[in-house]
Parts: sequence; structure tokens; C-alpha cells
Amino acid sequence: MFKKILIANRGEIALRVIHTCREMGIKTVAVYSDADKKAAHVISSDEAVYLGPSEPSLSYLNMDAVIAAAKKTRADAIHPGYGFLSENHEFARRCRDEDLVFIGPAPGVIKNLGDKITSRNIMIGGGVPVIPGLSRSEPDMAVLKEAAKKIGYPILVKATAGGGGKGIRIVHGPEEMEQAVTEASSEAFNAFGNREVYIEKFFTRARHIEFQILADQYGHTIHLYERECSIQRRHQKIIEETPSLALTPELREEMGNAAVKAAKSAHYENAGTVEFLLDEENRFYFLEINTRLQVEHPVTEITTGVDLVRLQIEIAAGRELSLRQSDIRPRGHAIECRIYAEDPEKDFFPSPGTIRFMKEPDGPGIRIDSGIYQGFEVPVDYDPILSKLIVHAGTRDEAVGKMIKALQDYIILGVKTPVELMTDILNSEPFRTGQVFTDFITTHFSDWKPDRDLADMAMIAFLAHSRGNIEKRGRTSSEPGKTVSPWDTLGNWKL
Amino acid sequence: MFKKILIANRGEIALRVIHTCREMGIKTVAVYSDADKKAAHVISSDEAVYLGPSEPSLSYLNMDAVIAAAKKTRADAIHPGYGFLSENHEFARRCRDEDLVFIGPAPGVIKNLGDKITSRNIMIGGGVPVIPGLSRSEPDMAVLKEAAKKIGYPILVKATAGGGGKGIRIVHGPEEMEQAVTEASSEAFNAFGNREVYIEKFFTRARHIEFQILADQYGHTIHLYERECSIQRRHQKIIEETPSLALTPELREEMGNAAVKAAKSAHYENAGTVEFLLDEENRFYFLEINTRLQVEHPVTEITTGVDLVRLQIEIAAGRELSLRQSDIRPRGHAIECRIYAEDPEKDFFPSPGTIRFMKEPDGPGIRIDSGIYQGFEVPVDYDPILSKLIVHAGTRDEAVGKMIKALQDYIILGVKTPVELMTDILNSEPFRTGQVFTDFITTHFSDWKPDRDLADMAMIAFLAHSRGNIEKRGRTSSEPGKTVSPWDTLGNWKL
Amino acid sequence: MEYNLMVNQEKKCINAVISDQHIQVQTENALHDAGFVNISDHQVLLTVDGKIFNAFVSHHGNTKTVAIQGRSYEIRDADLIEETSSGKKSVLNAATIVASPMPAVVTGILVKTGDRVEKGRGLVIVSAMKMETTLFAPFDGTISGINAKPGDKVMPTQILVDIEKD
Amino acid sequence: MEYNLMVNQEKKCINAVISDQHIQVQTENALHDAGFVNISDHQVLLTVDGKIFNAFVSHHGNTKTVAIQGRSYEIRDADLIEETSSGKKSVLNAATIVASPMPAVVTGILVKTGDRVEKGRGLVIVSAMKMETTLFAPFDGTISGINAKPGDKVMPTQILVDIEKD
Repeated sequence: MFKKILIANRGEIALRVIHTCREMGIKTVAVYSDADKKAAHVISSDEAVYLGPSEPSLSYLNMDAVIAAAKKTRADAIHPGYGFLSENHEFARRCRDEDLVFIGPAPGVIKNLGDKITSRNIMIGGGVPVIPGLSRSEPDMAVLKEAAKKIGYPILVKATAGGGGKGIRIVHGPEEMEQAVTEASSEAFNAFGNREVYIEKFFTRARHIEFQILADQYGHTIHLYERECSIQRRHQKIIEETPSLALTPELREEMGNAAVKAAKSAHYENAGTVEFLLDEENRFYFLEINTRLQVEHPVTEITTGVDLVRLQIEIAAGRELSLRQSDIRPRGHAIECRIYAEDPEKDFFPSPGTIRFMKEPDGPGIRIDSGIYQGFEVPVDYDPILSKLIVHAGTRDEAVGKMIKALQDYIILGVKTPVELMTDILNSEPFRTGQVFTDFITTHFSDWKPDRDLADMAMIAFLAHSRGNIEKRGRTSSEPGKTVSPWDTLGNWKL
Repeated sequence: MFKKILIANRGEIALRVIHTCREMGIKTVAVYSDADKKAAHVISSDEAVYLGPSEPSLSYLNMDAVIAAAKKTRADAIHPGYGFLSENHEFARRCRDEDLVFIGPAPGVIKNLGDKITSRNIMIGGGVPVIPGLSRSEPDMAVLKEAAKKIGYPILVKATAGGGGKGIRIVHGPEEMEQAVTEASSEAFNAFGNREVYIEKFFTRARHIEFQILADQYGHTIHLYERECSIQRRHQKIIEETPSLALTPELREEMGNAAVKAAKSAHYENAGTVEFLLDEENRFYFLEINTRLQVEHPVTEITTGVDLVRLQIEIAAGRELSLRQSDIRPRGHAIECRIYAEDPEKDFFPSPGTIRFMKEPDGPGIRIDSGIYQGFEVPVDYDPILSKLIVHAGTRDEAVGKMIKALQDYIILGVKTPVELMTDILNSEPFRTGQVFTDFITTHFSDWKPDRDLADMAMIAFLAHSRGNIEKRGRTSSEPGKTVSPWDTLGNWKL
Repeated sequence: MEYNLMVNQEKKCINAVISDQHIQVQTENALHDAGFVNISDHQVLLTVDGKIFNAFVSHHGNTKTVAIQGRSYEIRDADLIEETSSGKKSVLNAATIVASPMPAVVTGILVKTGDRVEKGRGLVIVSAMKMETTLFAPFDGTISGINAKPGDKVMPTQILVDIEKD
Repeated sequence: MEYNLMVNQEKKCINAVISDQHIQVQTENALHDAGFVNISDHQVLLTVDGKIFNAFVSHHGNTKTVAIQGRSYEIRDADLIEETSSGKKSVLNAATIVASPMPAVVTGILVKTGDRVEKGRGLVIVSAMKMETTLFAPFDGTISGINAKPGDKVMPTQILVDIEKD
């Protein structure tokens, strides 16, 4: 087993990996940028190496610096977390060349699955259903329109490289095709240096359902059931759960088998996620494989009782997967809420700042994967995720009740968070009845405002707090017994 | 279902009940004494009623005050937690008379099981193995000695009433019998107003293994497997786990069946715990039934996925238990450490005081049931339990690794806690190999001192902290730029 | 005593009598009688008719954020605000200035001093937490000053571009 | 600079040079070079040869409790202690006074003023957190004063019974 692992990441996911490493007796090396000198992942590691300035390209994305840090600290392996270098096949290859174990699949696998057309063709070859579309880049507009006609509008024009919602256009009829292709192609070139686009069917109302998979070096591949991730804002998931209400036991088995087939077709190794679209007729289509640990992996861990990071590390160290498909028996219902530093009243604008006060919920069935602490300055330079709140209960209703309570007890002051919005989502009729599609937020919560019916109590608390703090200052003043009058310091009160 | 429940308790167990009530949409009423005006259970409830002075008999044990509080707030039911009035049959009866649902078994059942001879005879009648002994109070010394001879020394002389280690003497030979009976009888009379004592075999090296049971009003009784509670100090458990390494699958099934039989023989209803002694030859004997929620119930919840408090409430509300024995399938391994305010270096002396700083561990597989917060003054008037740290992992080794990490991350400053001792216990060879008996602490950790090998780092931190705080005062001083010299304030440094 | 409080941009005039552990408040439509205990610097426990309201409070400048039952309120003393802000360069009218909506890093300046701009023209690109936002000209005019350069960290109160209105 | 620190009753004499983010310490048997960052009022991050030591600190009076890797240390400036304690009634020699070992409530007084007591005689019963403890006479003598009564909350520094030694 590895003696020391460098974690090429920051925030809650770096801490998540540190937790398991420490439990396994493996030393950890954190890396950090200028903005993260006091970050939680640095504080919690055994060693920490400075990478460079806050700008990601100069620190967390700087392969030379990361590899040098691993060499310097004599780490055996690198865990990439998610984001940053986690799906960079060049980085995976460089690790291998430098005799460092990259905790993830082989570089060639990452490369193939990172290219949308290549991965699509692998899936077709493996008999996994893909979205109706063209499995090649097609420069001839006439051929493209002919294909689109066959597939049926609306059509999605999609860059073969990259992601993050860039190089994507929705086309409602042939007259829009040419402009859409030009724009998507140009955007893709600017973002990824690759002009190639292809087309596939666009589903206006779909669910995003993904399957966790695990595969070792010896050909054992299993799935750990699904995660329902349809609730998204700006194409990014914010609430995930398992099991999905949309799946019947038969469909679940079918999709699970397809996920295993997908992983095997790609010669996948380590933990990964097979993403599917599920349309309104309950037909599912392969979307992509994420070749890394997923943000929402905790809902799978908490229902299956499996530590995915431990298994990632064991698989990377060459251990055989001892779990068989029949060992995986999910129990109960789990929900995750992602706590971002953002303002849901202002279009989810980022809200960096200092965590002035923080109080986490506790008690049975609650898990928090956090990357912050009271006093931490959330930097503007990185993804706004602060923490994840995960609950586990016997049934979905119980899990919803638990999550609402936990959200109400999760106090983060100093930055805006979507905690109040999430409470309202969980309380809402469409969520309660499982009517969750990728357009959930825009359909039901686009003009959301919090219900501020306790304003009177808030004002009383405001006054009480001012009074209390004055009292306190009074008590610690040099003259015992003398208390500063509230009216001296509490603003311009009128008599 | 109940609309409002009064929780006749304080600390972590009151909060535990509040958690589930809130998840179920049931309002909660807290009660409190003078010492607990700012206690965590008060802060977290929907309503709170003052009971009286800090002295337990005037507040938490004051039946009139508790029942009046329930009446005043129109609570439907009372959850007694553990300790205080939880096993008081008179209180249970008064609740019933006042038309309040007592969440626990019927008054008569509590009464029978609270008397050691009565419960012993119920078990004998039900075919549950009891400790070899005399099932009656026997005033004739000759008869007593004759019985003792048959049973075999050492012998335990035990008061029929009460508990808490009072009215108990160990007798090694007939010559010690008379004095032991006199002393135990007198001590029992002083403590419980009842002179009756009886004798049973004493096991020098035994395990304390208990089974969680659940029984509804309709005759369904199931068990939720065992808890191994052998690690004790001053006859009080401090570390519990499940499953027990001592049980084979056959023995587990046999004991589980015996637990169900015990509960049925006593006409038990609601959640309870059947305690057994397991001797070195793996023979088990009924000890007693605790007619309430147990401190260590979380290890059962976390491995079985069952919310015991929810089921307590549902059973008390007249719901049928939908779980069957075959539904209970424990998963993985769980350990609980009780965090007391006490000093393990000074014979576990209580250590009340103010929580000056607190930081809880978080991450996967960790649960904390806590009754404190930073700034809380832990009163001298009550049980020293502050919180419970529970971990859950796939195997015992993984759970031990997780618990050690979690203990290291659990920072409580201001009062002494056994956290360091527990880390050493979990790291110790006898614990690792499962050699846990009720004499564990006295045998292996009676002269325990913490290993203080990081004193140099601690001194550096001391100096850095002083420096840092001076810097800070400097920065907020009225003259910007001017920093107070550390030497002005940091004691009498010599140059 | 009368208090003018700003609660999430809304002015509330209330009457309150405050003692050591007790507050009586008359709002526009209700009379409240509350007991209070300060649990910590950041936590106040209110009791109104036996009901518990647990409030978490943090303050930055004159504004306090008060969170109760998972809802948060921004509250300041309206009188105090008017006085202290009168001496400063005010940025209250957000529709007429060029400022980032959040703390951010400037990633691009699209104009230079002297440029004529029309309302809606992109002036500055800022980025925060992987999200890019373009700041537009709020009216027609001429750029009279640029107060930031790429790489600068800027706050919502900072005016990034001065425009002389036509 | 030389520092005399009391670390859990043990006197340690060390030499340290402290700058903004750096401390060099020479102890009896080692030289340490540590970077430090104050994370909060209660947390200091130390870096020694790239290794992280995360210290949590609280202070009450002149003593700081420092917790590192789950171990805690009580540290005070020995020089400072000697000076400030010199003016007070000292309770350092615990073997010769009658005081509760922990904050507690007095539940019984077993003697009265004027009583002759022998060493080992029970004088006072105190109770804390459901645990009762009897305090015994540390030597033979006569009770000259009783400074507590049942129900009193007492601290470990409080002398509960005065005994005139034979």
C-alpha cells in the first residue's frame, strides 16, 4: 500500500481524500496557492507544498509544480480529486512517466472518454444506447441537415472536446443550423483549440441519471447503483439523491448492466461514473463517463456502506476488488445538497467573502463534507463549492424531513448560500412527488425569493444582540459595575 | 401521531429526541433548571419550560413540575430519555393518569423489571438463562451459605432494588458472607429504602453484551442485534461497539432469541435493552432489562439503518411495528466513545467548567450526538456526559482507524475529557484483538498517562499564539501601523 | 423608544423597550414581548410566549445578518446609515455606475479613456469563482477614467470605469 | 531570547527567536525551525520541515491549553506565574489543605469548629456530576474555621476547612 499520497486539489474534496488516507494510515501531502495558505485542506494534511499564485493555471493546474511537489515529498501516488487536473490525460501520463501512481484510469482511457465522438463510438461498439445523432464531425451542411431531419428537431450542436456548457447550441429547425454550427465551432475553438462539432437529439425534458462504477485491474467491474442529479442551475447539479424515483427495479437493473458494459467497453479501471439521459418515455441514453470521483459520490457511499476513496486507493495500488455485484445492496434513501457561495436571489452570482459565523447541523444520519471553517476567506479564484450536506434515512420522506431540518440548522454567515432556496425546493410539491427534470429550477424557482415572515423576530434579535454585546463590553471594562449605556453606542436612537 | 412531545431530560439525549421529532414534524417542549438556562437542549427546542433549581430533585426529577409543564404546553406525550425519570414506574403511571402518553413500557412492566428478584423470576419462568443464584431474599445465614457453596465462590451479594453499583459486595468465601450481607443491606437501605439483598455467582472475567429490542402493542417483538459494552470505568460504559467479536453467528442467534423471549416474558412494549453477562466459556446469563433508550443506542442505529427514537414514538402512538426480524440486517461495524467531562489522569474525577473552544470531527461515517457548544458552562449538577462520538465503517479495523482519526480531530478545550485515553485504548493490543472484559480499564489502563512527545511543538504553538494575538491587537489599535511589541505583554522575557 | 431599522432594503419603524433580559416591541401590526439570552457573540435566544426563536447574528460594518429558522435578514439602523454614509462616496444607485456585482477579479478591460460608449456597451469583464460577467455602460457617454486593470481584485463598492454622461 | 515555560508542571527552559511568521527554538535537545500562521484566535498552524502541526489553543488566566494531534498540554510562562501568584494566597501545596479536587457542590460538613481531628478523618463531602468525594484531614489538629456550607458551589482553589496544626 502507498505510504504517502499527494492530493492535487483543494476544498472539500481534498479533505474528503485526507479523511480516508488518515484512516488507512497513509500520510497526505496538500498543495496550495497564495489564496489557500490558510485553507482547510492545508490545515488538515501532514505536509503541504506551495504551488504558486492563486490563478489556477499557475498553481492547481500547473503540472510541473504538482509533480515537483510529489517528488519533493516522496509521495507514492497522486489523488486528483475532481476538476483541475483530474480528467487531464496528459497529467495522468506524466505521473506514470515520473513513476507516480495516478489514482484514476489509464491515460489512454481518460483521453478516449474525454472526446465525445470517440467515447460515443466506443459505446456503440459495446452495445450501449447512445443519443440519436451523428457519430462523426460532419463539415458538409447538406449532409448535416439531412441527418438532423432523420433524428428529428430540436437538435443539439455540440463540440467534441471540452465541456462546461461551452460550444453548445440548440437548433429548432434547419434554418438555424448553419449559424449554430458556425458559432459552436468558433466558441469551441476559442475554448478548447478544436473546431470539431457534431449533432445529436436534444431532449427538452429529461432526467440526468448516473451510475457509479468500480473496476479493478483484473477485469472485475461492478456498479453501485444510480444517482438522480436532475436538479441543476447553470448546468451544474445542486441537489442529488439515490435511489431515483424514476427507475423501476427492471429499468434500474438494465441501466446498471449498461453502465458496467460501458465501463468494460472503455477498458475502464478505478472509480468512475456513467452518465445517462432518461427521457420522458423512460428510454435511457449514454451521455458520458466521468473518469474521476464525482462531487455527489457521498449519496452512494452512505446507501451502499462503501468508502469509494478507499477503494480508489486500493485499486490504484493493484488490489483486487473483493466486492461482487451481489454484495452491493443499497439501503434507505440519501440526498445531497451542495452548499455554494452564491446568491440564489441574484441569479446564483458567486458570493466570495469571509465566513463570519458557521454552525453545522449534527445528529443521526447527517454527513457533512466541508472545505471551510469560521474565519476562512473564501477566495474568488475557484469553484464556489463550500461544502456538501448529505442525509440518510429509511425512506425518501424521512430523508426529506431530515434534510429540511439539517438545512435549517446549517448556519453560514458572511457569504450568501442557497440554503434557504434548497429548503423551499425540498418542501415543494414537484420535489416531493419526484417531478425532477433538468429544467426544474428554471421551471419552478426562477423568480425565487425567500419568505421573510420572521422579520419581527429578526428585529428583536438585532436589538437584543446589540444590547448583549454592550453589556459584555461593559462587564469587561476597567471599572467593574459600570455598564456602558446602550444608547451611547447603538446608533442614533430617538427618544 | 403526536403533535407535541415534552422531553423530560437534558443534554445530548434531549437533543437526540429533538432531532427525530423535528424530522417527523412534531413540536418539542424542553424543560430546564437554573443551571441549564442556556443549555443546548433548550436552544434547540420549540418551547421551553422552567422547572426549578439546579438540584435534580427540584427540577428534572420533580414529577409535579414536569407534568405541569406538559399540561401547560399541551404536549401529547413525554419522552423521558435515559436517567432521571425514565425508569420510574410511578412517573409512568402519573403520566397515564394525566392522559399523557409516556414513551416507554407500561408502569407495571417498569416496576417488575426494576426489581432484580422479580425480573429474575420472570426470566426463569420464560426460560431465559439467569446467573446461578438465589431467586429470593434469604434472611437465614446458614441457608445463604449453603446456597453459596452450591453456586460456588466468588459470590455477589446484591440489593434487589436500585442500581448504580450501590448495595453490592463481592464475597470470596463463607467467612466473608455475614459482614458482606450486613453492609450491602445497610447500604441498600440508605440508598433505596429497601434492605433486601440476594446472592448470585460473581464472574471475575466477563463480557457485558446487550441486545436492543423493539416491541409494539400488538405482540410483535424483534431484536436489533447486540452491543458489546465491556469497556467500563467505575461500572459505567465508556466505549461500545457492534458487532461483538465474542459472538459466533450461532451464539448471536441464540442470544437474540433469548432477548426476544425475555422481552415477551415481561410483556415488554417499546424499545428496551436486554443485558447479558457472557462468561469466558461463552455461556450467557440474563442481567437485567433497561426499560428505556440506551446511551449507546446509536451504534445499533448506524449499523441497522433504523431510527430507534422514531420507532419509540410510533410504537407509543399505537402504530404497528412494520419491521420483521428478517428486515434487520446489520451492516459494517460501529463504535461509540462517550465523551465525559472528567480527568482520566485523576481517577476519572469529574471536570465541570466552560467549553472554551470546541471543534468536532466531520466527514464520512461519523456521527456526533452532542449536548454542548463552545461557550457552554458544563454544570456540576448532572451526569458528566458531554457528547458521544460514533463511527461506522465496513470492518472493525476500518472503524477503529476512523475512530482514532475522529478522536484526534475532536478538540474540546476548557474541561478535561478522556479523548486521549480513548485514542490509546483503541490503539492498544487488547482492544485491537477484541480482548475486552469488564475489567479492561483496571487491567490495562489503571496508571494511564498521556504520551506527551510533542511538547516542543506545543511550546512553539504557545509562543506563536501569543505573538499572533499581539499582532492582532496591534492591528486593531487606534494607531494603524503601530504594533505592540510582544515583549510588552508576553510576560517577563529575559534577554 | 423609536427605532428605524432597514430590514432587507425595507424601512421598518418600531417602538421598543429593552431591559436586561427582556424586550417589548411594537411593530406596525403586532406587539411582541420577548425574553432574550445572549448565548454567545453570535447567538441570541429569544422566547416569545414560551416559543423559542434561535437567532444567529454576524455583523460587518453597520449591518447585521440575523438568521432565524433557516431564514436570513440583513438589518441595519437606518439613522446610523444615513449619517455615516453621507461623508463617503455613495454607490447606492447601482443602475448608474460600473461596478462588479460581487467581489471579483478583472479579466478584461474592453475600452480606453476617451472612448465614446453607448448604453449597453461592454466595458469590463470580471470573473469570480469560475463565472465570468461583463459589465455594461449604464448610459451613453465618454470614458473619463478607468480605475482597474486585468488581474485586480475588485469589490462591489468600487467604481471601475468613470463615464462622463452626454 | 530565553523563555521559562511550565509544561504540565515541568519547567522547560528554551531559547527562541520569533518573527512575523517564523519561530526558531532551541530546546534542551533539539533545534526547531517553524513557520506559523494564526488561523483563528484558537488555532495556530505550524510547519516544521514541511510537516504540518495543527495546534488548538485556549487560555484561562496565564495558562494556555495547547492541543496537538489529539494530545493536550498545559503551558504557562513560569516567570509570569511566579510574579502574579506571589501576591495571592497560595494553594500550591495540595497535600496540606482541604479543598475540592474539582468544581463541586458541598453536600455535607462532617465537623464543627473546635473539633479535634486526626489525619485521615473525613471533614467535608462534595459532589460533582453525580460523583461524591470525601475530603480528609491532611494532618492532626483542631478545626479553627469552616468556610463552606451544604449547597455551596466551590472551586479547587477554595480552602473549605481551616485546621490549626498540632
